[in-house]
Amino acid sequence: MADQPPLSLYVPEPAVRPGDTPDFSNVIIPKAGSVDRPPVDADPESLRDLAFSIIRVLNRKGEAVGPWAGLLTADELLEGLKHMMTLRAFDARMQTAQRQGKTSFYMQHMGEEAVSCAFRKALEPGDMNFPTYRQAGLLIAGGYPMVDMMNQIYSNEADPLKGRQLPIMYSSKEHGFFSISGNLGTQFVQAVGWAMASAIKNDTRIAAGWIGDGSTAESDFHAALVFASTYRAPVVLNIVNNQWAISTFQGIARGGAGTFAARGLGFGIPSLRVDGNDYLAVHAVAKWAVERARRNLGPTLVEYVTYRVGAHSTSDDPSAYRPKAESDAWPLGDPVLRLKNHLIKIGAWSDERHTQAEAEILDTVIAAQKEAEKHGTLHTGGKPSTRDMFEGVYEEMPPHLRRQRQQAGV
Amino acid sequence: MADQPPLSLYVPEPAVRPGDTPDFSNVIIPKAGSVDRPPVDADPESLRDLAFSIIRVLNRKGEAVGPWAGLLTADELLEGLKHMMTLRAFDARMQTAQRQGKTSFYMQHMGEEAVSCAFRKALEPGDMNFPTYRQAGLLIAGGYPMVDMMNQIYSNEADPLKGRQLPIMYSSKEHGFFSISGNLGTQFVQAVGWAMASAIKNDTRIAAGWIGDGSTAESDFHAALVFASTYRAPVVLNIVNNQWAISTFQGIARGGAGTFAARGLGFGIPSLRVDGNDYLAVHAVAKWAVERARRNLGPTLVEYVTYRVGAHSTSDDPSAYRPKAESDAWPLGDPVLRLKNHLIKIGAWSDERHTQAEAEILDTVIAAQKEAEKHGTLHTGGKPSTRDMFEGVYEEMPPHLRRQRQQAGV
Amino acid sequence: MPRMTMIEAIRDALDVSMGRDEGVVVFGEDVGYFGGVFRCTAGLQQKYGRTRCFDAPISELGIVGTAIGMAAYGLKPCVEVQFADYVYPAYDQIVSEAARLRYRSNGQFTCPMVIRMPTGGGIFGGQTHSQSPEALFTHVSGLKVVEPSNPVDAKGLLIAAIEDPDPVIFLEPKRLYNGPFDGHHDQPVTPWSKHALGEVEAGHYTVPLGKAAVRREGSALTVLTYGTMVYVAEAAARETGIDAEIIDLRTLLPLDLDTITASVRKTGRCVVVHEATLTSGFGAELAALVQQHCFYNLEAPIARVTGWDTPYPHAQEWDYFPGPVRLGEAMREVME
Amino acid sequence: MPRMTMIEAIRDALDVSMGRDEGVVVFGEDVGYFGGVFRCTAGLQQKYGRTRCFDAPISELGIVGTAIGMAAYGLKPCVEVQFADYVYPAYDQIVSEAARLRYRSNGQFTCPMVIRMPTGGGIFGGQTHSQSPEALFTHVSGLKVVEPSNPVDAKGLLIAAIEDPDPVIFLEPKRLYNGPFDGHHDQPVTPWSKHALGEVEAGHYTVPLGKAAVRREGSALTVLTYGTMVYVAEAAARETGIDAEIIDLRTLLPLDLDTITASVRKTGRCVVVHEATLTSGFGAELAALVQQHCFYNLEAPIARVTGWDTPYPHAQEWDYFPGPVRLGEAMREVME
Ligand SMILES: Cc1ncc(C[n+]2csc(CCOP(=O)(O)OP(=O)(O)O)c2C)c(N)n1
Ligand SMILES: Cc1ncc(C[n+]2csc(CCOP(=O)(O)OP(=O)(O)O)c2C)c(N)n1
Ligand SMILES: [Mg+2]
Ligand SMILES: [Mg+2]
Repeated sequence: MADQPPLSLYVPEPAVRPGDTPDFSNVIIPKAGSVDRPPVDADPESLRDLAFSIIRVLNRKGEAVGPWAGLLTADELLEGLKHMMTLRAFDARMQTAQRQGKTSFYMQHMGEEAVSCAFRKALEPGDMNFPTYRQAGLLIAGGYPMVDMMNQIYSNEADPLKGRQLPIMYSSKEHGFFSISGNLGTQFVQAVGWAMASAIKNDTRIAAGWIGDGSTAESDFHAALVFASTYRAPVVLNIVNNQWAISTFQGIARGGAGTFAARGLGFGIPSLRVDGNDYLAVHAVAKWAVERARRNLGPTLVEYVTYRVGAHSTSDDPSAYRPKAESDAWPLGDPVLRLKNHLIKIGAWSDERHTQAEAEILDTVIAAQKEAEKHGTLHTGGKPSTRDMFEGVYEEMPPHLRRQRQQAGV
Repeated sequence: MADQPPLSLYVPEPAVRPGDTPDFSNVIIPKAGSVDRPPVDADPESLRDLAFSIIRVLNRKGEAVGPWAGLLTADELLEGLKHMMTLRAFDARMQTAQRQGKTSFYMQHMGEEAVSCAFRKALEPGDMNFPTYRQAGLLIAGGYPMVDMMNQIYSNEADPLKGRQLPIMYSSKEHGFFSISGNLGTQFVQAVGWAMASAIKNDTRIAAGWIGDGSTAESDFHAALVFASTYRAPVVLNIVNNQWAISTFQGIARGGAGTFAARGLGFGIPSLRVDGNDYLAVHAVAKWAVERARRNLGPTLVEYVTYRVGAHSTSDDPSAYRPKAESDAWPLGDPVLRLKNHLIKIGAWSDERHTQAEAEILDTVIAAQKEAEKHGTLHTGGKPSTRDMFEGVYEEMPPHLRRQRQQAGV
Repeated sequence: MPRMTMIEAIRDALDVSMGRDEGVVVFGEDVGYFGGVFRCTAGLQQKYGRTRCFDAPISELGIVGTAIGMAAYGLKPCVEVQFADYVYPAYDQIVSEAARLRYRSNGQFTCPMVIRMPTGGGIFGGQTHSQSPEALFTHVSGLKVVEPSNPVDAKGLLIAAIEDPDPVIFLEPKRLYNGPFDGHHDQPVTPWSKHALGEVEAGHYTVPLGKAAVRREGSALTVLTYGTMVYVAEAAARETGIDAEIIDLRTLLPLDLDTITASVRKTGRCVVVHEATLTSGFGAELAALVQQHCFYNLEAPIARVTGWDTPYPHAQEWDYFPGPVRLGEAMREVME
Repeated sequence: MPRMTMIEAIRDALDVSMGRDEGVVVFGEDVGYFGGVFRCTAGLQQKYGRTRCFDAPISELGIVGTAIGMAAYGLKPCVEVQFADYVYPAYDQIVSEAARLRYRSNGQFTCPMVIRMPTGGGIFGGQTHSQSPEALFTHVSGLKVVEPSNPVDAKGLLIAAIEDPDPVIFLEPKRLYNGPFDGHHDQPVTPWSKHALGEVEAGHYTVPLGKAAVRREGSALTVLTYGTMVYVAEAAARETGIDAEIIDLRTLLPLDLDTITASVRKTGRCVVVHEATLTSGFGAELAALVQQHCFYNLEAPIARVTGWDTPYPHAQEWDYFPGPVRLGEAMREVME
């Protein structure tokens, strides 16, 4: 091999870094309304193109166009707008509460509100989500009380999880929201198992798994696809591609594939990409995938193309690894603004009503916050007990834990 | 959801089971010579069809046809035939030796000899294989002494691995054969790491990973594809699809995907399927993939379509889960016979010479076996020492192991 | 009473459980049509159908991960990992998920699940068919860890494990599948049909988790052990003539500390025996507990007789395996 | 001498190692451009280029699996797992592969590799940012396990670990990154710049693996500990007035048994302290060894002061954390 030029390692890098001008020219955005809407029982092979395009409904003029439009009434859209606005207001308050030392940690949804809020409305009672930490919209849109979310965030005496979990790692069986794990990816395959169980029991309920772009590299992602594909599990497998995994751009996880949705094709799983900042598109695609699952046609993989506008978490500062103005340049816009504009366009909404709604929502969030703070915040006021720490490791406390609890004097 | 028909779980089953008539009518076999041979630097997207077809060179008449033919001289082919015949004879002797109690365990290659024997000839000295337990052809075709293989199988005093490893878990750095792991899948991703290292060091050596159809379900397979795709590692990723994983047919691991090669497409990795029972086709595809790696064009995924004619191992009896005559019905024939017929067709071989070669090879194998047995077999004669058991856990033996060795009185 | 091997007893436990509770599902590699490489699930697919007993892809992560989802749904999955040596790909799902689900959701979601796996050596299986990883599970809060040593217990403990509301690691000493192997590898093993603990009650019964069994009463020293080593200990007691009290722990987590301390307080001497490697093995926990709770009764240091701190070798299997000779020597030393 | 935090000392160790040996490569999640979520690798990509320090996909399995391949090739990868709580997906690669490669290939292939990971609690990180999984590695033959407690050791041990010919698990007590936290969470922590062990030699030096350090000489009892608990022990000694000898183990595997036994033979009393859960924690191994080797010197049972056998809670962090009060009580009891 003496005449062989040497090898070299390729390490992908984003097009721009702090100091550079944001550049999304490589992101190809098809026109709203331009992607077909095939029947849910179409041959997966025939759906291949859907993994490489982006399904969009709202165009630049705020109109809902194309075959994926027309599923929601103005009232339903208004409700969706309010859910997103609520989530945003909630995020802002909790982010501040964390800065004020009322809790240890927070993660916000800025820019991604449409994904979880719109998806939730495609589900039926009894269906189960296996969410990551960035889908609180499932709870907001699912009617879970905000004050309970805050109690959890504050780890206070009313925390439904007794102070055991990191803030925002909510859990509500009743609201179809599986206990969040801090370990990335693990729940993607559990969603498949839950869905298999529903099929084994000849139930009608379906499951939805959630994962981030970066986390698709984890092993659980593969196991989920293998099992979902083999047993045709009634599950919707959602990838939220918000372009970043902490400081790591999506090119590292995606490698040479054109898209994350493409991963599903190697398993014969119908795989769709959708504009994650378009409430109508998210909802329409979710409906389609949920119907496939419900009709026992098997799993669907959905990639939501969106952008993480805020920091990864309260422990992170993105200006260290990406241009400050990058989020402004993001070509799919802001989900709240886009839905607002659409509602104005169809005459169901106005700037004034929006401002008023904003104020009302803020009041509701503040009221919930006051209520929650009565029960304490992380370092002050009511807190879960030391006994709570020892309970619930097992259904029945075994002798060694009883001894330890005694030793702790509680 | 009251009006919703219930879900049900789909569990894939092979078309036939013991007692049924073997049926491979669902296996679509393209004509030899019918699949294109694109340039190695072709756009991966343009290679998509190669993941769903089967590259074949030898046709039913024993002719080498099409764009993948013509790479090997008659002498080289003859050498390949002898490698395969040697592996087959070796297998038969060792299988019998296990039955005679000379060792604890054996695994044979019957029907799959072409895959590892032909692949080996596409490599250069210094390249590294990360094999499974069913690629001993890499050693035979790579010139590793048969007697050393047998010493390892017998765990005798001359065992290069000092009795520490299960039979057939060979290791030879010099022959580009990485230490086999009994844990499925683990080495697929290590091959990628080795290849990345070669690229980091601006070396010219490449790596080859090996995995079975069933084992593609393991997490390591996914990690390998993610890393290989992201860093464009100079590695050939080989899937040996021999239709079975112990008692489990390939439909369980493959799920709804058309082929195993299709898995690679979701990563933008060129993915080819090849007739694994066709020495010429295997070699040609291996050459192509190795050249891609060597030219720093990145990874290639190759699926070898073959059939495991024998039992999974000496611990297994396949008549419990598949029709006895299934292997006779396998439409891609026998690799030894096919190459033999080709060599006869081109006038480089004859039935007589074949019979004579068979006898010579048997003699060589028997001679090696006699030589090996001088050093002992598992339960009789020379054996590795108890000291060998304590050595090599670390480069330098730490105090606690020294204490234990003393305690053991050695 | 029917006589059963340990394999038959395990199969019977699965059969009884599947028959009583439609929520019990059984899957794993080669577990469905074929009935498992050790035949523990043979016949179950035929009897209960393909959606209750089926083959899984070769992904221990996927097997355990989907089982967790099923358990959270309300089923009672009992999955097989083909050899304990292959459990590691599922380790994250077990440690981070199964073990923590009840706690972190404050009981909203639970994980009633059993993971069965053949464990231990003595079959010339080399380093990937011989491991005893129990200590990697006893360190994990939220798990229960069970290891039977005979057909009667295997059936009763497995039914109890399946009915338990929490995740259970169920280790089956494969060297005992067909008879009570005592470490004398050059001698034939009595089949279970000739052993009292091979007489297995038909139908449903349980052996409670968390309770040890005294296999041999004695006054000279206490042997704490489980699985295959129970018979090695019996042989060593027989051969040394030392009047050992042999305790078969059966459940390692939660541990039956009362039975242990009562015995050591009586005998004043203790030997801990397992096949797993020494350092940070479960024997360390046993020794730590015994010295803590019986300090003033102990007349000699607690000895540990275990596999060496090396991978499980192939050719040197019997040098590695802590057999009756090695154990006997340790017992004699502790008696001095 | 330069004063460094533990983060700076670790970064310096990587810098020195990369500068001396071109084979040293560093990668992991967020490790490249950004320099790691704890900033331990900041500046290394800029200095050594993208092929020697780079971001990895979020796959601990892939990070460790590729590192094993690189080590077998001849490089010396030093990879980061973002939190020790996230090591489990890589557990199979570590246990079945890295730890066994030299042995099973009879030295043909080796695995000189370091896996760094922040460990321990005290930062309100909840159950997935607080774990101390060291005992899950000390049970694995073929691994070395290291945990420094200060900048001087962190640098010297990390360089030694990178130069070691075998795989090393390198646990970094994250609560010590910025100062010697002693468990008094309501009081400010002294920064490393004000601590003697924050004075870190420039350039290359090593602290040998397998050697403990006596942090405080004493005659009344021996405290065996490592990581954050070293300072908790110092505080407890100060506050109880008990003349404790405090041993900072630094390397858990292989263990410096000589230093341990010498001390316990002198003091006759022993307390073992760690943050990990009690059952099958590394403290069990320490207690088992001490009672075995120092039985006739012991005047009281060895006590273990550890995290409770529950997942690491969020709100109850300080009830869980074995602080100086709890340790002080145990020390008093052992002195009785
Ligand atoms: C197993 C595991 N590894 C690493 C981490 C640390 N971590 C937390 S979030 C994160 C990035 C996840 O990125 P992505 O999946 O894209 O989700 P996003 O935060 O963008 O929603 C990382 C690496 C973790 N929580 N779990
Ligand atoms: C991690 C792991 N799980 C399970 C096994 C047990 N096992 C050994 S071979 C095998 C089947 C492998 O099938 P395949 O990958 O198709 O390879 P083949 O034997 O057909 O060559 C199984 C399940 C193992 N060795 N390692
Ligand atoms: Mg992301
Ligand atoms: Mg196979």
